[in-house]
Amino acid sequence: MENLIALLVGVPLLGAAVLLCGGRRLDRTGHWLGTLLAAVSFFIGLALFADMLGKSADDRAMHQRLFTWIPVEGFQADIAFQLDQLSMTFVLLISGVGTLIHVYSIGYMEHDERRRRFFGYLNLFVAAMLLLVLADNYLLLYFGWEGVGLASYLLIGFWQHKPSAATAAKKAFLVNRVGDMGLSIAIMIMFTTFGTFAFGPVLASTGEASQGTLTAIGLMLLLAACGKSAQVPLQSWLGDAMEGPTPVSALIHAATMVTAGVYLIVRSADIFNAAPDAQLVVTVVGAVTLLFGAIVGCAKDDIKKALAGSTMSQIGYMILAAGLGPIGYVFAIMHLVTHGFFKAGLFLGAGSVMHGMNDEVDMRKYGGLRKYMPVTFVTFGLGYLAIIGFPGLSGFFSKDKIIEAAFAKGGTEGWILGSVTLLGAAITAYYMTRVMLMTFFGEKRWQNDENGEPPHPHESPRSMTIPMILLAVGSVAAGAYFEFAGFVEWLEPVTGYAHGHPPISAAAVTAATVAVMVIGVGLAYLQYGRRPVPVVAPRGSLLTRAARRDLLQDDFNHAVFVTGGTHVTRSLVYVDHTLVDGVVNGTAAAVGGLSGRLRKLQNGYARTYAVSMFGGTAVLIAATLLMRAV
Amino acid sequence: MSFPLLTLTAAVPAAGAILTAAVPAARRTAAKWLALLVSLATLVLAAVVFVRFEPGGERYQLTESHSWIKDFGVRYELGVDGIGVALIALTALLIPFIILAGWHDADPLETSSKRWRPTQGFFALILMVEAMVILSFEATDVFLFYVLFEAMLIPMYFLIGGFGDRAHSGSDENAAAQRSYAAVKFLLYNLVGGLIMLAAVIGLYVVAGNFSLTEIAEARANGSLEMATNTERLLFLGFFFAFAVKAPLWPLHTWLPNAMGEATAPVAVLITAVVDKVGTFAMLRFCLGLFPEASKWATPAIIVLALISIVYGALLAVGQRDIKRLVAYASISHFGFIILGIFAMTTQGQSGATLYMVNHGISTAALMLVAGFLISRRGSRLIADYGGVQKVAPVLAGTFLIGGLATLSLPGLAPFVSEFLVLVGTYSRYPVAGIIATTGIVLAALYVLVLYQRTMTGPVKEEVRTLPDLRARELAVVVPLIAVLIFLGVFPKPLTDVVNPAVQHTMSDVQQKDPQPTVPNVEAAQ
Amino acid sequence: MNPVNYLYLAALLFTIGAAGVLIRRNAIVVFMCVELMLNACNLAFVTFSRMHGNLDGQIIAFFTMVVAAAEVVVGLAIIVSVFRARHSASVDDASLMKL
Amino acid sequence: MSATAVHSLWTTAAVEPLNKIPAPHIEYTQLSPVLIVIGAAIISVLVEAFVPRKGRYVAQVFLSVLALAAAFAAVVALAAGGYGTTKAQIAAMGAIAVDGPALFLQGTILLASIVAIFTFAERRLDPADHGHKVDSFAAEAAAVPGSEQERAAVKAGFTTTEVFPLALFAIAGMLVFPAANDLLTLFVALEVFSLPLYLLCAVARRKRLMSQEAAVKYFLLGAFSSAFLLFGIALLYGYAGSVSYATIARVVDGAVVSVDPALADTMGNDVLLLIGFAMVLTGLLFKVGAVPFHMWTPDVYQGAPTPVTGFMAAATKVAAFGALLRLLYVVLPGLTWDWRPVMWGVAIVTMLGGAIVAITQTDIKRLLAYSSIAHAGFLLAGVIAATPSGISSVLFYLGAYSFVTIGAFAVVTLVRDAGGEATHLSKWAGLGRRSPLVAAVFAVFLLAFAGIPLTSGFSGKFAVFKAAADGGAGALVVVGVLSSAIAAFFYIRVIVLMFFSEPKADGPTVAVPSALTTLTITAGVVVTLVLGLAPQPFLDLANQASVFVR
Repeated sequence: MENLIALLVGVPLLGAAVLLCGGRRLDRTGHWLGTLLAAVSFFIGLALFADMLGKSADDRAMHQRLFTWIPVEGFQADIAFQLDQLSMTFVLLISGVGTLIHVYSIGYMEHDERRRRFFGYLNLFVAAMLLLVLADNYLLLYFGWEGVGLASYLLIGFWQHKPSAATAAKKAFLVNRVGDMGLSIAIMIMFTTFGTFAFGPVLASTGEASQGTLTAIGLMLLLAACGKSAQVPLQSWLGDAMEGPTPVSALIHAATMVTAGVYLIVRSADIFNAAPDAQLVVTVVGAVTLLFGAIVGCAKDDIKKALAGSTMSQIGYMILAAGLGPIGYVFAIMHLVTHGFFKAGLFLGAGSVMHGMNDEVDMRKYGGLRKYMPVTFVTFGLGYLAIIGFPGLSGFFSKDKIIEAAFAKGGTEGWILGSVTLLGAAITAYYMTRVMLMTFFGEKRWQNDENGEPPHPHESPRSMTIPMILLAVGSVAAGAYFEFAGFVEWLEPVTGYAHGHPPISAAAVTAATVAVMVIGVGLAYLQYGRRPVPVVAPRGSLLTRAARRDLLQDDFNHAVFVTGGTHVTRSLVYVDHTLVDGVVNGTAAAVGGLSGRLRKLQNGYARTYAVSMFGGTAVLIAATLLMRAV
Repeated sequence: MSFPLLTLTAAVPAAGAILTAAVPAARRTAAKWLALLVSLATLVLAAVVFVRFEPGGERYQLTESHSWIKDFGVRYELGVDGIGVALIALTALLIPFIILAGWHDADPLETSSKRWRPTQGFFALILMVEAMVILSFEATDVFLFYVLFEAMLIPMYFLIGGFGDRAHSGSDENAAAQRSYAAVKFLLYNLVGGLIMLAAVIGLYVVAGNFSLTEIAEARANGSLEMATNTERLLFLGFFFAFAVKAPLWPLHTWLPNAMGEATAPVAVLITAVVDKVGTFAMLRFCLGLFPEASKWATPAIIVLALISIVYGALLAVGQRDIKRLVAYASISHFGFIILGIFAMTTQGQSGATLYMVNHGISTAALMLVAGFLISRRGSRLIADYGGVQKVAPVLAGTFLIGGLATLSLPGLAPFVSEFLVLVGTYSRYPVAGIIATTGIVLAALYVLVLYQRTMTGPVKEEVRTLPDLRARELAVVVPLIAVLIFLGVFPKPLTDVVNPAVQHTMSDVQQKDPQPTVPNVEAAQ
Repeated sequence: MNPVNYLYLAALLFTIGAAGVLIRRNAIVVFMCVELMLNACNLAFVTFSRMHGNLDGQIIAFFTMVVAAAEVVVGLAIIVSVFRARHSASVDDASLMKL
Repeated sequence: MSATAVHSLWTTAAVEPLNKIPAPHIEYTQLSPVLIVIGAAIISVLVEAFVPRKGRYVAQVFLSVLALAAAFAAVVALAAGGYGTTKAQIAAMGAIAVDGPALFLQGTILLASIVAIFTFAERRLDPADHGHKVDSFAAEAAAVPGSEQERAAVKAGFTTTEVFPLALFAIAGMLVFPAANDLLTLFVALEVFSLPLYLLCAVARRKRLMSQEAAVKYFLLGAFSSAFLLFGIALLYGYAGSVSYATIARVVDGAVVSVDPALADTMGNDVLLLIGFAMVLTGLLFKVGAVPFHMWTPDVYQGAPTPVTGFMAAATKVAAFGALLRLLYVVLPGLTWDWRPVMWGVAIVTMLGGAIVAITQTDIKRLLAYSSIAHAGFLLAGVIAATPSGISSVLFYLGAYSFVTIGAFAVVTLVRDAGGEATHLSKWAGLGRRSPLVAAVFAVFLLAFAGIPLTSGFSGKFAVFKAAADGGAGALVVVGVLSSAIAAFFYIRVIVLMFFSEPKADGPTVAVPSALTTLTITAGVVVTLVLGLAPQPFLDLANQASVFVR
């Protein structure tokens, strides 16, 4: 059974290879092939899942070792896989949602002449992402880690002819590279500390390493996580990443890739458990990001950017939970999965809306769409309810648990984190309601497209609606299912679990959650439900304007890194030319000048030559005598 | 004295060079094919060497030794260790592609006279360089190595100065002037380095009495050859200077951008991917092998210079407007990594450095040759003159991207393996240096992606609208290189098996042990 | 008297000759100064020969004269041909080649 | 008073009764090379006198080549007969030493001269004048340039076949110079080869004014220097009471001390010794062309007929260095600690001076002149080593260098335009495009000059520097390395000019030479490459020849 693990990665990888090298002759069938292969790996995943359920909770982990990747004295990097409950969860999420989005893309990319390549990239992504979660050592994980980075780069920049897309892609890759730096440094520290970087030995022997080392490793891993999961301070790329086709935003920048950071932290649980300082930083980053994302989400008029902000915020929840240690890990993952469902659903919904509105993204130019695209409306609505944590829906369960855990952290920290999460919940409710209202309710604010055509919204084709429906089902049921099917017990052997005891009763927390949710919805209704929404965005408060610009984060980056960097490189180019090169050329010139001057001595007059001879002789004599004298 | 395989590997291209040069002016194409066949034959021989070499065996294998100039204590001594084998393989592998890529680079212009035979000369010179480079990887006699180290400058010089890139901005005279400036700069830099090395070589003779690498190393090991600390340091510096110019190491690097900018793309590849490797190779074999103490003494300074090269080269690459100069500065950054790995004096570092030499050779070849194809189409080296190429020539753009990704050492492609080894090896001895070096990977991403974005993406520029995509010949150049990159990225074992023992020898030369993990490793496997 | 004085004289003559070479422009005069230097040498030879009491020095003096004579032949030939070509015997005029 | 002192027969005669004059016995076999050449010279004078104009050229060329070949054969025979090593001895009553260095250098000089004579005899390069084939020498050297007389001479197809006897005399002198074993012979030999050279410089066919000017400068300065030499000899004679090397050496070592109070302030007076030594050195360094006695070199090299320049540059250097070696190693070994520092200085300024000034030259012949100065510096570095390996390295270097030089100048004779040889560098632009072969050959010579490995230049340079370093002159090696780096620059410049710059429209043409010059150039290339690739046999030869007889 273990030997199937490699296939999980191999099948989609094969698909990518075939589709990318296949050439035009695959244009017809390419997308089907891609979808098929994604599905295949999903079913393999299911098979393994079934097999895993068959075993007792403690020996569910499977391993498969292919070959030694980098054999160097004292440095063994294997291509080897490890499939335990944690990986399993991800495998199912990735391949499952992945397959759905493949299906969705068939319709969505129908009119794009480079659809084959798009599917090739999607397969590549699935393969890389699976490699990331299946690796049994940090270096192989790094392989997958950068692999998804590449896929995301290619997909964000899929419409390369749009400069904005190309820039966004580049930005995403670069910011991620900063994170990757963290990961590679973490691996180096591990290697020098433990002499290996395989999960097993490293995590087993954390006890023997010094506090400082572990903290260092933890922080470096966090840096990596921030890069991939768009956490403050490396979150800036996610918003721009929405330049990519919507299925990409749904799969990579909502459901799966951006959650890799959470995976990394949970996977390294032992390290963090032994490094409280690192954990604290993790929670802080999570808390900050969840507010940051939420605030940004409130201000955006671009529907995808609003959702992107929400994604940031939700991942903030997960990171925060992961930072809480054993009381949080499980719920981090749980929220991750449910979020995977509803956020993917929301994005697909948004995509379908844009599809109907000739790719208009500005929500202020929507309005009253619910009658024109009922399916989209319903599925989107369910996703909406799920994310704001409407009781009974998936988001309710997962988020509620995180809030509890946050309080359970104990002490002032607990209170602070808890209230932050609550506040986050309120804002979430607010901005999601805002999206909902601006898009589907109120009167039409449609604008004609550039060639004067008025949009005529229509329901999307089957290939698009079916995935939406399935995801909607997921977003409704997943939470409850996990709650009652025992998600905690499922993951516990891997991540460990400690029941947290919040200072106030769980019931109270739940009540509070619902309350703030209602408040958020209410506020949004007052602002966007009652009065008409202006087509042109009002200037808005200082905060709003800042939030529209991602709270000036980009401006900061631009001012410091882009402009500053340009100056540095410019001046270095100058230095290289004038100084480094100048010194050499200067010497050459000096010798040349000397030559020119000496040359003048050769003035053609025999008597001058005689003088030099005479002088020379005199010097010779003097020198010889002098030698004897001294 | 067994069959002189090593001599043959160098003799074949040398003979081929002479034959190619002798082809009459009219039969240009014949000369090209001849050169290609010869280079392929050399590749076969190199493969034989690779196979015949037993990783577990003697340090130097397939040795040959004949008296040459006994007055100077010079012998014609050949022998390869794993590092040499790897680099010979690299050279023999790249040359056919270089020839193929430069197929039309030296076709004579209508104006030139009938007796002027540039094409024959071009390919003959390339083969001559190959012969000398291969022989210098085989030489175990310091003098023999020095002779080749210097002699190979001459054909390189004619390649750079005689066959410039036809795509240039400004008038022809201007271009010719710049070209000969670049060629002269190349020659003088390396000649000065070489001459300083000559002084050291002579000094070595005075001290040691002969030039045999093995004998001297042995004598040093068993203490029969004492070297005064200062003498050793001076000699080391003499050697290292020459190699640092060739490598090139900051601040001796400025000849490289000019040379690579003005030369045709294949020649640029020849410079950076093949010839410059002789410098780093020599650091590993001669600096560390002959002067271990001095090497250790100089390590801190060299590490610093290497770090500067890494960051500085990358930053300048970002600041370039000329595609080929950008690649040149990128190479400077990479050579920084190689030197860093060599002088980190850890197994991982040095294995990494050796792999890095090979991988950098292949990746740069891929990137530079594709860039060359692009440039030859549009007739300009300026990044600003391109845009949206991926729309009109997707395959070209794709291969270019892969080359770029290799350059920024993406996992799955060969350079990642070596770069990571170098980083780990460095970190385990010099953590700070390791961390500073890691910034290089971010900068690498920056210059590669900026280059790709500016040239390949965005709206299609008017001038590039008509560019054709890669032709069969060009695909034949690029595809195999990419294949090798991927293969070595996923399965570098064949290479590491050969390299590891050699690195162990070098480590014992400098009497260095790897730093042990602070936490004793609990059973490696679970 | 002490033969050493002849040496001083020889040295003096030699210096005068050298100075002449350095100062005078006319090729003929310059050449004559060289001859003067040669003769200074002869004087030195003869003196030393006397002091050492062997005849080597005197013999050498004869050789020197012969050589000097030969030099005159060659030298005058060259100088005269130059003079005929340029109508000037100044060494400074003959400076086509410089730098 | 020493028995082996030169011409002691005269001095003894003064005191001995007349009836027992021992006949001086001359070892004719050992001296045969010199005698052959001198004989040939005299015959060729007679040829000038009696053979009708028509036949002279052929007769002269035939005669000189034959004589030189015969002389070379004689040298080889002597060397084979062991006269270079075991049977090395001092011949002609102590006047001439026949030993390894002498034979080696004589052999080198003779070979160089043969190829040089070929270039003398070249008559294909210049376009035929009034239907007469002409060489690079004036129709009638005596005629005033541009005069009616000259035109008549040209019409009549006169040629200056006197160059052959002159050359032969010069060669004879050069053969004696490095073998001279007493200061008088040294002086006479010097004059014997100098005077013909002065004349040879004056007889160029083109640019006659420059040629004559070169002759004047060379003559005046040469005479000036030989005056210094002679005075130095006088002082040394005064110091040692003899001019024979052996005696002087012994006095220097203090083996002989005079008892005669009359000599108290001369005999063994070190001031005399040192000043005398310095002045003799002046004379030799002048011929070698070392800074600051070099200033004649560029002008003379430029003005003289190019074949003569090549001949001078090669043969004169060999002879002069031979004499220098013998003087320093045989006469003044006891003085090493006095002359070494001085020579250090000279060597350094020569290497650097030659290299630096050469950078800005614009005339190919002047360029080569300065390069020859720089090379003199390198050779001096080897001389200073003061070890047998130093001697052998210098011998080897001289052999290698002379062929490169003659070859290079021979190539210069090929590149011509309306005004004769086109020696201005700008004219050489793009030569590589127009005639790749010639350019390539010249490039080989330039690379050899620059000391690039696999050429004789490198082997020689390495040998010399190695010897210097062995002899403890490491600093000299460093300076030498630096100056060769500088020197490399201008050799490279010429190569750039020939290959990388576009040919000029009014550029010079490359004349197709006859077999003679072709032979010369080929010889140059072959020697350059052979000595670069497999120098060992020749190094062995030089080693065997590196012992002076005392």
